[in-house]
Amino acid sequence: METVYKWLKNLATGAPDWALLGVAMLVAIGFLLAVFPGVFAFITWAERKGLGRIQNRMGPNRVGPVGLFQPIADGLKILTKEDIVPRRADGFVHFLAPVVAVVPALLALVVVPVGAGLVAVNLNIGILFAFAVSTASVLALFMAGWASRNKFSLLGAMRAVAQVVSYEVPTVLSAVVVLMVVGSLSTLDIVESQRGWFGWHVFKPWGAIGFFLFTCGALAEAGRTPFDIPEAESEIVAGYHTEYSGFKFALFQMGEYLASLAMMSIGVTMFLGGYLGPGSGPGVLGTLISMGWFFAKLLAMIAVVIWIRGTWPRLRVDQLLAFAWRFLLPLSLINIVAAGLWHFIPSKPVGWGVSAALLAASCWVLTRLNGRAYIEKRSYRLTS
Amino acid sequence: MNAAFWILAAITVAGAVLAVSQRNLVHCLLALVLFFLGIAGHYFLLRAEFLAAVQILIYIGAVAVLILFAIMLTRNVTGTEIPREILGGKWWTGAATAAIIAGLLAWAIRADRTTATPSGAAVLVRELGLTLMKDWAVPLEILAVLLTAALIGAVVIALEEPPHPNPLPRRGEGTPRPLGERPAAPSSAQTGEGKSGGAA
Amino acid sequence: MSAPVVIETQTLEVSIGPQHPSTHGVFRMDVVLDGEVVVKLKPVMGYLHRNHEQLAEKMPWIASMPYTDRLDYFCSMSNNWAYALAVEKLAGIQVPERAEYIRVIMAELTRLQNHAAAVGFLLSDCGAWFTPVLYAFRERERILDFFEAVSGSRMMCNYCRFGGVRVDLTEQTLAMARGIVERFPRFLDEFEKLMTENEVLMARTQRVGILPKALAIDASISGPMARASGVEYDIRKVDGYGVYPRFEFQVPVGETGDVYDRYMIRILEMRQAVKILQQALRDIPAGPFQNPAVKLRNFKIPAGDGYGRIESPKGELGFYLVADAAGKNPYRYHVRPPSFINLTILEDMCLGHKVADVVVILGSVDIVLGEVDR
Amino acid sequence: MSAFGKGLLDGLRVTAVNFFGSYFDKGRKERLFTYQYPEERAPIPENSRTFPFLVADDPNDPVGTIRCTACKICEVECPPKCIYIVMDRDEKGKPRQRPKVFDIDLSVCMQCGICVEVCPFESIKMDNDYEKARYGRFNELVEHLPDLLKPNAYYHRIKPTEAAAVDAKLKAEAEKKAAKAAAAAAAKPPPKPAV
Repeated sequence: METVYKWLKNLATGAPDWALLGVAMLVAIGFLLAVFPGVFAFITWAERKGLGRIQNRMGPNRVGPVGLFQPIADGLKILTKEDIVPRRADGFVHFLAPVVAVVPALLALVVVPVGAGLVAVNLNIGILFAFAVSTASVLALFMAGWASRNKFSLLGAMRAVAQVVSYEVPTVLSAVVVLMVVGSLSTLDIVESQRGWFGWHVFKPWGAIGFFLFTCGALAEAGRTPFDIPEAESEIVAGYHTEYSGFKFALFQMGEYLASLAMMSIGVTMFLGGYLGPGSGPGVLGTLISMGWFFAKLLAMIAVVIWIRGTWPRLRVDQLLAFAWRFLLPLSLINIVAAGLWHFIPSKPVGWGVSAALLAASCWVLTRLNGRAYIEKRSYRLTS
Repeated sequence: MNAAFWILAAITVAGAVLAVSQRNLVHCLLALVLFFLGIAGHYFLLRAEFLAAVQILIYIGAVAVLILFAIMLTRNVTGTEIPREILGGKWWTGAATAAIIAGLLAWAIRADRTTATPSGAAVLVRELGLTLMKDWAVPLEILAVLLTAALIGAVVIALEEPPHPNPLPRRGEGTPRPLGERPAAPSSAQTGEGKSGGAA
Repeated sequence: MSAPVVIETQTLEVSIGPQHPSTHGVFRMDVVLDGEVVVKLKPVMGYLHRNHEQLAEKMPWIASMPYTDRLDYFCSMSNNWAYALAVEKLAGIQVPERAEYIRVIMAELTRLQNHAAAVGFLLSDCGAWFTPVLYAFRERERILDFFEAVSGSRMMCNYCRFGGVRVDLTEQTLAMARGIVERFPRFLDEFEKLMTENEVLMARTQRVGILPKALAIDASISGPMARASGVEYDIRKVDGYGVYPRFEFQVPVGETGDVYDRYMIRILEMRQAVKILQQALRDIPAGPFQNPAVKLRNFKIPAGDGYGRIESPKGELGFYLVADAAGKNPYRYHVRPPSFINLTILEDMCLGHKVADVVVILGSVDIVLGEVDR
Repeated sequence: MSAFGKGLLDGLRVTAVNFFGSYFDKGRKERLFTYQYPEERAPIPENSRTFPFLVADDPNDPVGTIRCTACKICEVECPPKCIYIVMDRDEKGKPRQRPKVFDIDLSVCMQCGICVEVCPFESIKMDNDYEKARYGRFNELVEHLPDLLKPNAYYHRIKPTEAAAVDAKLKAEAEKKAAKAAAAAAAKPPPKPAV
């Protein structure tokens, strides 16, 4: 917003300040509303196509070149669908839930810098704001599940609440590491701190573990495989949005995808250097390149998410929660210690080594403690 | 005192009133969330963005969800109408309490001589952190120890191995019947290493 | 630690099915849940009842053959064989050697495609988003193409006849079968790499839905389910019907009897089936493929009763037939459907587990509702 | 324990191989095994069967040269009883050895092919046309005699080997019949008919 504001000020000197500010605000909001739903439409296509190819299918290929217009066709179809509300549903809450699902996701995107200096609102508490609003999405899930008066929905809602609450903790703790080292909550500061050769936080031991923790948490909060139990289609039909159809269903889908986009964007910002990359910098060209870098990283993360969805089974509820409380949470606490060591040991190689060793050892211990409960080696007799 | 304040105030008050007047527990909760949001909006208005974010994170993300859990665990989840008797016609007691508290607060604000006007610039998180770490270090540490103890306790409870869900068969635990047509004995029972279990 | 606080909670009665993504057809489970834990489960069957047995008693013997295709519509070839075997036992019909080999080839190919699809669906129930199913279907497609080339139909084969089979295998179709058998181990390797050692899968399926050996025997569970529980029972070995005694193969047996064991037993059985197929395709003799003495029309059977059973991919599939003096149609016609009997044990396996486990356990039973409800 | 996660990574490798492999899938349907239906059709094997049809020898006079003699064997043997036959009779009520009505209810037919197997006159055969969708469930799905009649050339086109074998058999039978007739004409005791 500020970039647009400065740019407008140079362009139209003399115009009243509030008008410039208003225009800049509109441009920033319009950009968000145009780009991220666009990306959402694109990734629905990419997901279907990618899953198709993974599964030896073609994926959508009828509407437009290689099926690219499929999201438009889907949208049109879903808009013309009948909107069904169960008779005994709580009408108002049922109506409100999809809206509540979309808004926090969009709000979280507000603080993400998509290019050099391109952030809709540069809050000095950026990351905290993003986490804060994204927690509100759990309410939407619960509202939907509860208002539908469907037992599958209710089960889905319960699972969603339990899951989001559990994964909130390691996710935030994994972010704390970055905030600690950078010393700022502002997303722009966080990105700028990652300048330099291999400066991305993911290339540091605590960053790698933090990125892993954050990705797990993000997958869980966005309800993606292998943590997609709130809407596990083979178990509880469609979870909390079982009773939604038509546009409300589309809103849920959008909210869900936007939430995962928001989490991924924050992940890119915090660990993958955000918009940084060769060629990004000030000036129009540099800004465009930096945007390109940001979206390239975002899409790479989404590709991995799709890839995982096409490959792994999902965990069970108790295993999921156990994974959060017994593996991710201790690891994230240790990660904070490791980052502190890294930060305060003056000699970098020594700090590197110490924190890496600490993390590796704790990973090993934790997997050993946890893995045995569930997994055992089997052998089979072959008789004649 | 601008329009934003009045709108937010209206939302906050409406949320508060709805939260105590609704008869459906979940509706109450949602109204409460509205109220929290209104408060967060006020913090934003006062340029206390950090406080606003924390308000959302803790009150909506944690407290409301905690209440949700309570509702889901204790009450009839599918039909959460609470009977009117809980209010029991004693609403005026509550109203009187509210009035007294409001009066006390108003008096306190009027009597307060310190002029804590918003400074214009946002309160920097760094300053907040430094204040907490310097001036309030001891209470903070006590709190931290308390919370860490709680966290460790939670982890310990979670680490406790639940009994494996292995239901006992209800029908027959009897000895296996000999199968009539089975050949004399499995002649060459050999142990084949199945493709299994890399990790254990 | 102290005893956990018991909170009085409302149990939730959920009807899973008859329209549900993972009940494998129109099957319903009345599940009573305490939170997510199953405290009661009642299987409700019969949504696909088609009166198969009664219909068969009103029809000529041969006319039931196409209906047996529709019992377990994944394995019509072995259903055909079981019915033909029962009639042949009853009427004392000799089957030419080539026909026996053809039947073995068909039955083992059926086993391959059924097991591939079954483990695929099981993994899909675990939440692996259709990838294993579609890999399995890729191979199954080839087998079905082969069935179509031989019998004319992909699933409703209607292939066996009393005293033989309907159509001979030509050199061309035999080459097709050899191609499938050659490819299949590669698919199995890929599939195992995809899933067998997947930690998530192991966590999901190990020690879930345990069926103890004694209970498996008492409830007359058969097929891969019984073998996963450690029951060494395979009708191909026990009865030695057809030409199975000539082939060298082994029967995999599990120990724990949980879902993972059932999964692994199916995988290992596919490997053994490939072995049998290699031998059968190598040794198949020339000769007639149909006993010329058996007429198709006005087929009569001397009075008596007979029970023919085979090891179908799902378990012991048996046909009990009684012929009266007229002998024109069955006096009594009874099917012992493996998936129906394997399903009776569902509640015992599911109690105490989560909802998510119920669908996985159901998937591991490998039911086909056409057979359960008949 | 160092192997923890190996299975997960192996799985990812398999799916990645399949993902990229599907782009190098040359015509052999090695990975992308689906047919893009209206443009691309699966090859139909010769044995493939869908619904029955009636063979007529002369395409110009299908009703006159129909092989069916309205013997009603298929009607009796059909397991779901989807065939309905009325024999054609002339004005005096004398049977004409051909069907007046021959209906097959496609909604009942289960494509088993038993009618083909029992037919002694090689007159009913299995088609392999699978595009039989109709805009109705009742009368639209009943095929009458004109719909069912297809010339022998069509049979040869869809199932060349089978049709050739049938033709050879019919020819041999006709020759045998002719020989028998000739023999009968030569006033000899008739030999036992061959089965």
